[in-house]
Amino acid sequence: MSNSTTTEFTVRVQAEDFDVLAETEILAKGRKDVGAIVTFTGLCRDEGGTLEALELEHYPGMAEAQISKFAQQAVERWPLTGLTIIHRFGKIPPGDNIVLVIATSSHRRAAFEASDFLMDFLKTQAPFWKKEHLKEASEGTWVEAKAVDDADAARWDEQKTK
Amino acid sequence: MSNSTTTEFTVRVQAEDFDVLAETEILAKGRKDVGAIVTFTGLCRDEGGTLEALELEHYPGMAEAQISKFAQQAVERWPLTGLTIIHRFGKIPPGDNIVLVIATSSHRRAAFEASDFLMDFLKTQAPFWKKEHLKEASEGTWVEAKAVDDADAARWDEQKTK
Amino acid sequence: MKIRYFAWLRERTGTSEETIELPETVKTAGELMIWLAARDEGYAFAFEQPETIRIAVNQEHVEEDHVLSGTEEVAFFPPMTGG
Amino acid sequence: MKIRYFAWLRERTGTSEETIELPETVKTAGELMIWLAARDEGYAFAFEQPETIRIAVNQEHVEEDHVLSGTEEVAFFPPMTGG
Repeated sequence: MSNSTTTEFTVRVQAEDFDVLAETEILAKGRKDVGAIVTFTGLCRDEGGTLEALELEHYPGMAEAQISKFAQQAVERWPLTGLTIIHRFGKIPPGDNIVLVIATSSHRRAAFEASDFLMDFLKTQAPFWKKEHLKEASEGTWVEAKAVDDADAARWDEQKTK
Repeated sequence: MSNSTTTEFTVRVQAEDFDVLAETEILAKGRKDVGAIVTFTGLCRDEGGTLEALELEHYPGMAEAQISKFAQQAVERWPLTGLTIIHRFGKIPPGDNIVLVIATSSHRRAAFEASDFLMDFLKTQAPFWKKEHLKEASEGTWVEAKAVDDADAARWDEQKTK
Repeated sequence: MKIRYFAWLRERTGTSEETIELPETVKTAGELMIWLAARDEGYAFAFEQPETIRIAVNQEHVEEDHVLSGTEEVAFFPPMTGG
Repeated sequence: MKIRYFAWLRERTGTSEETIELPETVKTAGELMIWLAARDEGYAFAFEQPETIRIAVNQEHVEEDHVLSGTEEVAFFPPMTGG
Protein backbone atom coordinates (compact mmCIF):
# COMPACT_ATOMS: atom_id res chain seq x y z
CA MET A 1 0.00 0.00 0.00
CA SER A 2 2.91 2.44 0.36
CA ASN A 3 6.01 3.38 -1.53
CA SER A 4 9.22 4.61 0.01
CA THR A 5 7.99 8.14 0.71
CA THR A 6 4.23 8.46 1.20
CA THR A 7 1.19 6.26 1.47
CA GLU A 8 -0.81 5.64 -1.69
CA PHE A 9 -4.46 6.61 -1.81
CA THR A 10 -7.59 5.77 -3.77
CA VAL A 11 -9.80 8.43 -5.37
CA ARG A 12 -12.99 7.59 -7.25
CA VAL A 13 -15.69 9.80 -8.78
CA GLN A 14 -18.70 7.69 -9.68
CA ALA A 15 -22.46 7.65 -10.17
CA GLU A 16 -22.99 4.39 -8.27
CA ASP A 17 -23.25 4.04 -4.50
CA PHE A 18 -20.30 2.93 -2.35
CA ASP A 19 -19.95 0.33 0.39
CA VAL A 20 -18.34 1.81 3.51
CA LEU A 21 -17.61 -1.59 5.06
CA ALA A 22 -15.98 -3.02 1.92
CA GLU A 23 -13.87 0.13 1.44
CA THR A 24 -12.80 0.04 5.10
CA GLU A 25 -11.76 -3.60 4.86
CA ILE A 26 -9.56 -2.85 1.85
CA LEU A 27 -7.59 -0.43 4.05
CA ALA A 28 -7.57 -2.36 7.33
CA LYS A 29 -8.25 -6.06 6.91
CA GLY A 30 -5.33 -8.30 7.81
CA ARG A 31 -3.17 -5.32 8.78
CA LYS A 32 -1.82 -5.01 12.29
CA ASP A 33 -0.27 -1.55 12.07
CA VAL A 34 -3.60 0.30 11.87
CA GLY A 35 -4.60 1.72 15.24
CA ALA A 36 -7.27 4.18 14.10
CA ILE A 37 -9.89 4.23 11.36
CA VAL A 38 -11.96 7.36 10.77
CA THR A 39 -14.76 7.19 8.22
CA PHE A 40 -16.76 10.19 7.11
CA THR A 41 -19.94 9.55 5.15
CA GLY A 42 -21.85 12.51 3.73
CA LEU A 43 -25.52 11.86 2.93
CA CYS A 44 -28.36 13.67 1.20
CA ARG A 45 -30.76 15.21 3.76
CA ASP A 46 -34.43 15.71 2.94
CA GLU A 47 -34.45 19.25 4.44
CA GLY A 48 -37.47 18.66 6.61
CA GLY A 49 -39.25 16.63 3.95
CA THR A 50 -39.08 19.36 1.28
CA LEU A 51 -36.32 17.84 -0.87
CA GLU A 52 -37.09 15.49 -3.73
CA ALA A 53 -33.45 14.92 -4.74
CA LEU A 54 -30.05 16.51 -5.09
CA GLU A 55 -28.47 16.65 -8.51
CA LEU A 56 -24.69 16.65 -8.45
CA GLU A 57 -22.92 17.99 -11.51
CA HIS A 58 -19.16 17.61 -11.79
CA TYR A 59 -16.26 18.39 -14.10
CA PRO A 60 -15.00 14.96 -15.18
CA GLY A 61 -11.23 14.71 -15.05
CA MET A 62 -10.75 17.88 -13.04
CA ALA A 63 -12.80 16.42 -10.16
CA GLU A 64 -10.49 13.40 -9.87
CA ALA A 65 -7.40 15.58 -10.33
CA GLN A 66 -8.40 18.08 -7.64
CA ILE A 67 -9.37 15.41 -5.11
CA SER A 68 -6.10 13.58 -5.80
CA LYS A 69 -4.19 16.83 -5.24
CA PHE A 70 -5.68 17.21 -1.76
CA ALA A 71 -5.27 13.50 -1.02
CA GLN A 72 -1.57 13.87 -1.87
CA GLN A 73 -1.33 16.85 0.50
CA ALA A 74 -2.99 14.78 3.23
CA VAL A 75 -0.64 11.80 2.95
CA GLU A 76 2.33 14.18 2.99
CA ARG A 77 1.03 16.09 6.02
CA TRP A 78 -0.18 13.20 8.21
CA PRO A 79 1.34 9.75 8.84
CA LEU A 80 -1.52 7.75 7.31
CA THR A 81 -1.48 4.04 6.57
CA GLY A 82 -4.37 4.33 4.08
CA LEU A 83 -6.73 6.85 2.47
CA THR A 84 -9.80 6.42 0.28
CA ILE A 85 -12.03 9.17 -1.10
CA ILE A 86 -15.17 8.50 -3.15
CA HIS A 87 -17.48 11.24 -4.44
CA ARG A 88 -20.71 10.49 -6.28
CA PHE A 89 -22.39 12.51 -9.02
CA GLY A 90 -25.85 12.40 -10.60
CA LYS A 91 -29.29 12.46 -8.98
CA ILE A 92 -29.23 11.43 -5.33
CA PRO A 93 -32.41 11.01 -3.22
CA PRO A 94 -32.59 11.85 0.50
CA GLY A 95 -30.97 9.21 2.71
CA ASP A 96 -28.47 8.18 0.04
CA ASN A 97 -24.71 8.50 0.24
CA ILE A 98 -22.87 11.38 -1.46
CA VAL A 99 -19.27 11.26 -0.31
CA LEU A 100 -16.91 8.98 1.63
CA VAL A 101 -13.53 9.67 3.20
CA ILE A 102 -11.69 6.92 5.07
CA ALA A 103 -8.35 7.68 6.73
CA THR A 104 -6.39 5.03 8.62
CA SER A 105 -3.32 5.59 10.75
CA SER A 106 -1.38 4.21 13.67
CA HIS A 107 -2.71 7.06 15.81
CA ARG A 108 -6.06 8.74 16.11
CA ARG A 109 -5.17 12.41 15.63
CA ALA A 110 -3.72 11.82 12.15
CA ALA A 111 -6.83 9.92 11.03
CA PHE A 112 -9.22 12.54 12.46
CA GLU A 113 -7.35 15.54 11.10
CA ALA A 114 -6.75 14.12 7.62
CA SER A 115 -10.43 13.22 7.09
CA ASP A 116 -11.59 16.57 8.48
CA PHE A 117 -9.12 18.42 6.21
CA LEU A 118 -10.22 16.49 3.13
CA MET A 119 -13.91 17.17 3.72
CA ASP A 120 -13.22 20.91 4.06
CA PHE A 121 -11.44 20.92 0.71
CA LEU A 122 -13.99 18.72 -1.04
CA LYS A 123 -16.63 21.28 -0.01
CA THR A 124 -14.82 24.29 -1.44
CA GLN A 125 -12.21 23.19 -4.00
CA ALA A 126 -13.48 20.11 -5.85
CA PRO A 127 -15.50 20.92 -9.00
CA PHE A 128 -18.92 19.65 -7.97
CA TRP A 129 -22.15 21.65 -7.95
CA LYS A 130 -25.35 20.71 -6.14
CA LYS A 131 -28.81 21.52 -7.46
CA GLU A 132 -31.76 21.04 -5.13
CA HIS A 133 -34.96 19.67 -6.58
CA LEU A 134 -37.75 20.48 -4.16
CA LYS A 135 -41.02 18.56 -4.07
CA GLU A 136 -43.05 21.76 -4.37
CA ALA A 137 -41.10 23.43 -7.18
CA SER A 138 -40.88 22.64 -10.87
CA GLU A 139 -37.42 24.26 -11.24
CA GLY A 140 -34.33 23.11 -9.38
CA THR A 141 -32.18 25.64 -7.50
CA TRP A 142 -28.38 25.70 -7.41
CA VAL A 143 -27.03 25.47 -3.88
CA GLU A 144 -24.96 28.55 -2.99
CA ALA A 145 -21.45 28.20 -1.63
CA LYS A 146 -21.27 28.97 2.09
CA ALA A 147 -18.80 31.36 3.71
CA VAL A 148 -18.54 28.99 6.68
CA ASP A 149 -17.10 26.29 4.38
CA ASP A 150 -14.41 28.70 3.18
CA ALA A 151 -13.65 29.52 6.81
CA ASP A 152 -13.36 25.80 7.61
CA ALA A 153 -10.93 25.27 4.73
CA ALA A 154 -8.88 28.28 5.87
CA ARG A 155 -8.27 26.58 9.25
CA TRP A 156 -5.73 24.33 7.56
CA ASP A 157 -3.52 27.20 6.37
CA GLU A 158 -1.96 27.37 9.81
CA GLN A 159 0.02 24.49 11.20
CA LYS A 160 -2.63 22.41 12.95
CA THR A 161 -0.98 19.00 13.32
CA LYS A 162 0.59 18.00 16.57
CA MET B 1 -34.28 8.64 19.04
CA SER B 2 -34.49 12.03 20.75
CA ASN B 3 -36.42 13.56 23.58
CA SER B 4 -37.47 17.18 23.81
CA THR B 5 -34.07 18.52 24.86
CA THR B 6 -31.12 16.46 23.73
CA THR B 7 -30.40 13.43 21.61
CA GLU B 8 -30.19 10.07 23.37
CA PHE B 9 -27.04 8.02 23.12
CA THR B 10 -25.91 4.42 23.51
CA VAL B 11 -22.95 3.42 25.69
CA ARG B 12 -21.77 -0.18 26.00
CA VAL B 13 -18.76 -1.72 27.77
CA GLN B 14 -18.34 -5.30 26.67
CA ALA B 15 -15.88 -8.15 26.15
CA GLU B 16 -17.27 -9.15 22.75
CA ASP B 17 -16.42 -7.50 19.44
CA PHE B 18 -18.70 -4.92 17.80
CA ASP B 19 -20.05 -4.53 14.27
CA VAL B 20 -19.42 -1.01 12.91
CA LEU B 21 -21.87 -1.42 10.03
CA ALA B 22 -24.71 -2.69 12.21
CA GLU B 23 -24.15 0.08 14.77
CA THR B 24 -24.07 2.70 12.01
CA GLU B 25 -27.32 1.44 10.52
CA ILE B 26 -29.06 1.72 13.90
CA LEU B 27 -28.26 5.45 13.86
CA ALA B 28 -28.79 6.24 10.19
CA LYS B 29 -30.94 3.68 8.40
CA GLY B 30 -34.26 5.01 7.17
CA ARG B 31 -33.50 8.51 8.50
CA LYS B 32 -33.38 11.46 6.14
CA ASP B 33 -32.14 14.13 8.51
CA VAL B 34 -28.62 12.70 8.86
CA GLY B 35 -26.15 14.52 6.63
CA ALA B 36 -22.92 13.33 8.21
CA ILE B 37 -21.72 10.12 9.84
CA VAL B 38 -18.31 9.97 11.49
CA THR B 39 -17.11 6.63 12.80
CA PHE B 40 -13.94 6.19 14.82
CA THR B 41 -12.63 2.67 15.30
CA GLY B 42 -9.64 2.09 17.55
CA LEU B 43 -7.74 -1.15 16.99
CA CYS B 44 -4.98 -3.10 18.67
CA ARG B 45 -1.65 -2.63 16.84
CA ASP B 46 1.05 -5.29 16.89
CA GLU B 47 3.83 -2.72 17.53
CA GLY B 48 6.04 -3.93 14.74
CA GLY B 49 5.24 -7.58 15.40
CA THR B 50 6.34 -7.51 19.06
CA LEU B 51 2.89 -7.52 20.68
CA GLU B 52 1.14 -10.76 21.56
CA ALA B 53 -2.01 -9.10 22.95
CA LEU B 54 -3.35 -6.14 24.90
CA GLU B 55 -5.18 -6.83 28.13
CA LEU B 56 -7.79 -4.21 28.99
CA GLU B 57 -8.85 -3.96 32.61
CA HIS B 58 -11.77 -1.73 33.52
CA TYR B 59 -13.80 -0.57 36.50
CA PRO B 60 -17.27 -2.04 35.88
CA GLY B 61 -20.00 0.48 36.56
CA MET B 62 -17.71 3.48 36.69
CA ALA B 63 -16.59 2.86 33.10
CA GLU B 64 -20.17 3.06 31.80
CA ALA B 65 -20.93 6.03 34.07
CA GLN B 66 -17.89 8.04 32.97
CA ILE B 67 -18.43 7.37 29.27
CA SER B 68 -22.10 8.31 29.65
CA LYS B 69 -21.10 11.56 31.37
CA PHE B 70 -18.96 12.58 28.39
CA ALA B 71 -21.60 11.38 25.93
CA GLN B 72 -24.10 13.63 27.69
CA GLN B 73 -21.68 16.56 27.41
CA ALA B 74 -21.27 15.83 23.69
CA VAL B 75 -25.00 15.78 22.91
CA GLU B 76 -25.42 19.03 24.85
CA ARG B 77 -22.51 20.70 23.08
CA TRP B 78 -23.10 19.60 19.48
CA PRO B 79 -26.34 19.20 17.51
CA LEU B 80 -26.09 15.45 17.01
CA THR B 81 -28.83 13.20 15.67
CA GLY B 82 -27.23 10.08 17.16
CA LEU B 83 -24.27 8.88 19.21
CA THR B 84 -22.97 5.39 20.04
CA ILE B 85 -19.89 4.53 22.07
CA ILE B 86 -18.66 0.97 22.64
CA HIS B 87 -15.50 0.08 24.58
CA ARG B 88 -14.22 -3.46 24.91
CA PHE B 89 -12.32 -5.05 27.79
CA GLY B 90 -10.40 -8.30 28.19
CA LYS B 91 -7.59 -9.75 26.10
CA ILE B 92 -7.44 -8.30 22.58
CA PRO B 93 -5.02 -9.55 19.91
CA PRO B 94 -3.43 -7.28 17.26
CA GLY B 95 -5.82 -6.34 14.47
CA ASP B 96 -8.90 -6.58 16.69
CA ASN B 97 -11.23 -3.71 17.59
CA ILE B 98 -10.95 -1.92 20.95
CA VAL B 99 -13.25 1.09 20.80
CA LEU B 100 -15.97 2.57 18.58
CA VAL B 101 -17.48 6.05 18.48
CA ILE B 102 -20.16 6.91 15.95
CA ALA B 103 -21.56 10.44 15.81
CA THR B 104 -24.26 11.45 13.34
CA SER B 105 -25.50 14.95 12.63
CA SER B 106 -27.07 17.14 9.99
CA HIS B 107 -23.70 18.82 9.46
CA ARG B 108 -20.17 17.53 9.28
CA ARG B 109 -18.40 19.73 11.84
CA ALA B 110 -20.64 18.57 14.70
CA ALA B 111 -20.06 14.89 13.86
CA PHE B 112 -16.27 15.36 13.51
CA GLU B 113 -15.85 17.42 16.67
CA ALA B 114 -18.07 15.25 18.89
CA SER B 115 -16.26 12.02 17.94
CA ASP B 116 -12.84 13.66 18.32
CA PHE B 117 -13.85 15.07 21.74
CA LEU B 118 -15.13 11.71 22.95
CA MET B 119 -11.97 9.86 21.94
CA ASP B 120 -9.83 12.39 23.81
CA PHE B 121 -11.85 11.84 26.98
CA LEU B 122 -12.00 8.06 26.62
CA LYS B 123 -8.19 8.10 26.50
CA THR B 124 -7.73 10.10 29.70
CA GLN B 125 -10.91 9.95 31.82
CA ALA B 126 -12.56 6.56 31.39
CA PRO B 127 -11.36 3.92 33.90
CA PHE B 128 -9.61 1.49 31.56
CA TRP B 129 -6.02 0.32 31.82
CA LYS B 130 -4.01 -1.40 29.10
CA LYS B 131 -1.39 -4.04 29.76
CA GLU B 132 0.90 -5.06 26.93
CA HIS B 133 1.83 -8.69 26.62
CA LEU B 134 4.88 -8.90 24.40
CA LYS B 135 5.87 -12.06 22.53
CA GLU B 136 9.38 -11.97 23.98
CA ALA B 137 8.49 -11.29 27.63
CA SER B 138 6.92 -13.50 30.27
CA GLU B 139 5.52 -10.54 32.25
CA GLY B 140 3.06 -8.01 30.87
CA THR B 141 3.74 -4.27 31.19
CA TRP B 142 1.17 -1.61 32.05
CA VAL B 143 0.93 1.08 29.38
CA GLU B 144 1.81 4.51 30.79
CA ALA B 145 -0.53 7.44 30.33
CA LYS B 146 0.76 9.93 27.74
CA ALA B 147 1.07 13.68 28.29
CA VAL B 148 -0.03 14.23 24.67
CA ASP B 149 -3.39 12.62 25.47
CA ASP B 150 -3.91 15.04 28.36
CA ALA B 151 -3.00 17.90 26.03
CA ASP B 152 -5.54 16.65 23.47
CA ALA B 153 -8.26 16.51 26.12
CA ALA B 154 -7.37 20.03 27.28
CA ARG B 155 -8.12 21.39 23.78
CA TRP B 156 -11.83 21.08 24.58
CA ASP B 157 -11.69 23.44 27.55
CA GLU B 158 -11.80 26.38 25.21
CA GLN B 159 -14.78 27.02 23.02
CA LYS B 160 -13.98 25.06 19.88
CA THR B 161 -17.37 24.67 18.22
CA LYS B 162 -18.36 26.92 15.36
CA MET C 1 -9.83 26.41 -27.89
CA LYS C 2 -12.34 24.35 -25.99
CA ILE C 3 -14.59 26.11 -23.48
CA ARG C 4 -16.71 24.31 -20.89
CA TYR C 5 -19.52 25.67 -18.74
CA PHE C 6 -20.88 24.11 -15.56
CA ALA C 7 -23.96 24.51 -13.34
CA TRP C 8 -25.79 27.80 -13.91
CA LEU C 9 -23.20 29.00 -16.41
CA ARG C 10 -24.07 25.97 -18.53
CA GLU C 11 -27.78 26.69 -18.15
CA ARG C 12 -27.53 30.42 -18.89
CA THR C 13 -25.27 30.04 -21.93
CA GLY C 14 -27.26 27.02 -23.07
CA THR C 15 -23.93 25.34 -23.76
CA SER C 16 -21.96 22.66 -21.93
CA GLU C 17 -18.95 22.88 -24.21
CA GLU C 18 -17.90 24.54 -27.43
CA THR C 19 -14.81 25.14 -29.51
CA ILE C 20 -13.87 28.69 -30.43
CA GLU C 21 -11.05 30.47 -32.16
CA LEU C 22 -9.46 32.76 -29.56
CA PRO C 23 -9.75 36.35 -30.91
CA GLU C 24 -6.42 38.20 -31.16
CA THR C 25 -7.73 40.98 -28.92
CA VAL C 26 -8.39 38.55 -26.05
CA LYS C 27 -5.28 37.98 -23.94
CA THR C 28 -6.53 36.81 -20.53
CA ALA C 29 -9.24 34.60 -19.03
CA GLY C 30 -10.91 37.75 -17.70
CA GLU C 31 -10.97 39.33 -21.19
CA LEU C 32 -12.44 36.09 -22.54
CA MET C 33 -15.37 36.45 -20.12
CA ILE C 34 -16.02 40.00 -21.38
CA TRP C 35 -15.82 38.84 -24.99
CA LEU C 36 -18.20 35.92 -24.35
CA ALA C 37 -20.66 38.18 -22.46
CA ALA C 38 -21.06 40.30 -25.63
CA ARG C 39 -22.25 37.34 -27.70
CA ASP C 40 -25.93 37.22 -26.80
CA GLU C 41 -28.40 37.64 -23.94
CA GLY C 42 -27.77 34.20 -22.46
CA TYR C 43 -24.01 34.75 -22.36
CA ALA C 44 -24.53 38.28 -21.01
CA PHE C 45 -26.68 36.82 -18.18
CA ALA C 46 -24.13 34.07 -17.50
CA PHE C 47 -21.24 36.54 -17.20
CA GLU C 48 -23.09 39.48 -15.62
CA GLN C 49 -21.07 39.13 -12.39
CA PRO C 50 -17.66 37.93 -13.59
CA GLU C 51 -16.14 38.40 -10.11
CA THR C 52 -18.24 35.48 -8.81
CA ILE C 53 -17.12 33.11 -11.57
CA ARG C 54 -14.33 30.57 -11.09
CA ILE C 55 -11.99 29.75 -13.96
CA ALA C 56 -10.02 26.61 -14.71
CA VAL C 57 -7.43 26.29 -17.49
CA ASN C 58 -6.46 22.74 -18.37
CA GLN C 59 -8.34 21.67 -15.23
CA GLU C 60 -6.34 23.85 -12.86
CA HIS C 61 -7.83 26.82 -11.01
CA VAL C 62 -6.53 30.17 -12.36
CA GLU C 63 -7.22 33.86 -11.77
CA GLU C 64 -8.76 36.37 -14.22
CA ASP C 65 -5.35 37.67 -15.27
CA HIS C 66 -4.20 34.23 -16.50
CA VAL C 67 -2.80 34.67 -20.02
CA LEU C 68 -4.28 32.35 -22.66
CA SER C 69 -2.39 30.83 -25.59
CA GLY C 70 -5.47 29.68 -27.50
CA THR C 71 -4.86 25.93 -27.24
CA GLU C 72 -6.11 25.32 -23.70
CA GLU C 73 -9.30 23.88 -22.31
CA VAL C 74 -10.93 26.73 -20.39
CA ALA C 75 -13.82 26.13 -17.98
CA PHE C 76 -16.14 28.61 -16.27
CA PHE C 77 -18.22 27.68 -13.24
CA PRO C 78 -19.75 29.03 -10.02
CA PRO C 79 -18.14 28.51 -6.59
CA MET C 80 -18.05 24.79 -5.91
CA THR C 81 -20.51 23.06 -3.59
CA GLY C 82 -19.28 19.47 -3.37
CA GLY C 83 -18.79 17.24 -0.36
CA MET D 1 -16.08 0.60 53.51
CA LYS D 2 -15.28 -1.16 50.27
CA ILE D 3 -11.93 -0.48 48.63
CA ARG D 4 -11.07 -1.48 45.07
CA TYR D 5 -7.69 -1.56 43.37
CA PHE D 6 -7.05 -1.62 39.64
CA ALA D 7 -4.12 -2.31 37.30
CA TRP D 8 -0.72 -2.21 39.05
CA LEU D 9 -2.31 -1.16 42.34
CA ARG D 10 -4.27 -4.41 42.27
CA GLU D 11 -1.12 -6.37 41.44
CA ARG D 12 1.07 -4.70 44.08
CA THR D 13 -1.48 -4.96 46.89
CA GLY D 14 -2.45 -8.46 45.75
CA THR D 15 -6.07 -7.41 46.24
CA SER D 16 -8.81 -6.46 43.80
CA GLU D 17 -11.29 -5.48 46.47
CA GLU D 18 -11.64 -5.64 50.24
CA THR D 19 -13.89 -4.31 52.98
CA ILE D 20 -12.31 -2.34 55.81
CA GLU D 21 -13.47 -0.42 58.84
CA LEU D 22 -12.37 3.20 58.31
CA PRO D 23 -10.05 4.11 61.25
CA GLU D 24 -11.16 7.19 63.18
CA THR D 25 -7.83 8.87 62.51
CA VAL D 26 -8.34 8.72 58.72
CA LYS D 27 -10.40 11.63 57.46
CA THR D 28 -9.51 12.01 53.75
CA ALA D 29 -8.76 9.82 50.73
CA GLY D 30 -5.15 10.99 50.92
CA GLU D 31 -4.87 9.91 54.56
CA LEU D 32 -6.39 6.56 53.64
CA MET D 33 -3.54 6.00 51.17
CA ILE D 34 -0.97 6.70 53.89
CA TRP D 35 -2.76 4.34 56.26
CA LEU D 36 -2.96 1.59 53.62
CA ALA D 37 0.74 2.04 52.72
CA ALA D 38 1.69 1.19 56.32
CA ARG D 39 0.02 -2.22 56.15
CA ASP D 40 2.71 -4.31 54.49
CA GLU D 41 5.38 -4.28 51.80
CA GLY D 42 2.94 -4.83 48.94
CA TYR D 43 0.74 -1.91 50.02
CA ALA D 44 3.82 0.23 50.65
CA PHE D 45 5.00 -0.50 47.08
CA ALA D 46 1.52 0.21 45.66
CA PHE D 47 1.27 3.59 47.40
CA GLU D 48 4.93 4.65 47.23
CA GLN D 49 4.09 7.55 44.90
CA PRO D 50 0.61 8.64 46.06
CA GLU D 51 0.70 11.75 43.84
CA THR D 52 0.48 9.53 40.73
CA ILE D 53 -2.57 7.62 41.99
CA ARG D 54 -6.11 8.49 40.93
CA ILE D 55 -8.97 8.16 43.39
CA ALA D 56 -12.67 7.51 42.83
CA VAL D 57 -15.32 7.66 45.52
CA ASN D 58 -18.63 6.05 44.62
CA GLN D 59 -17.31 5.87 41.04
CA GLU D 60 -16.64 9.60 40.74
CA HIS D 61 -13.14 11.06 40.44
CA VAL D 62 -12.10 12.94 43.60
CA GLU D 63 -8.94 14.64 44.91
CA GLU D 64 -6.75 13.57 47.86
CA ASP D 65 -8.48 16.00 50.22
CA HIS D 66 -11.90 14.40 49.68
CA VAL D 67 -13.42 13.72 53.12
CA LEU D 68 -14.61 10.15 53.69
CA SER D 69 -17.65 9.11 55.73
CA GLY D 70 -16.76 5.42 55.94
CA THR D 71 -19.68 4.07 53.91
CA GLU D 72 -18.39 4.78 50.41
CA GLU D 73 -16.83 2.61 47.75
CA VAL D 74 -13.30 3.96 47.31
CA ALA D 75 -11.13 2.97 44.34
CA PHE D 76 -7.42 3.54 43.71
CA PHE D 77 -5.90 3.24 40.26
CA PRO D 78 -3.14 4.58 37.98
CA PRO D 79 -3.79 7.22 35.30
CA MET D 80 -6.23 5.77 32.80
CA THR D 81 -5.14 4.45 29.40
CA GLY D 82 -8.39 3.60 27.62
CA GLY D 83 -9.53 4.41 24.12
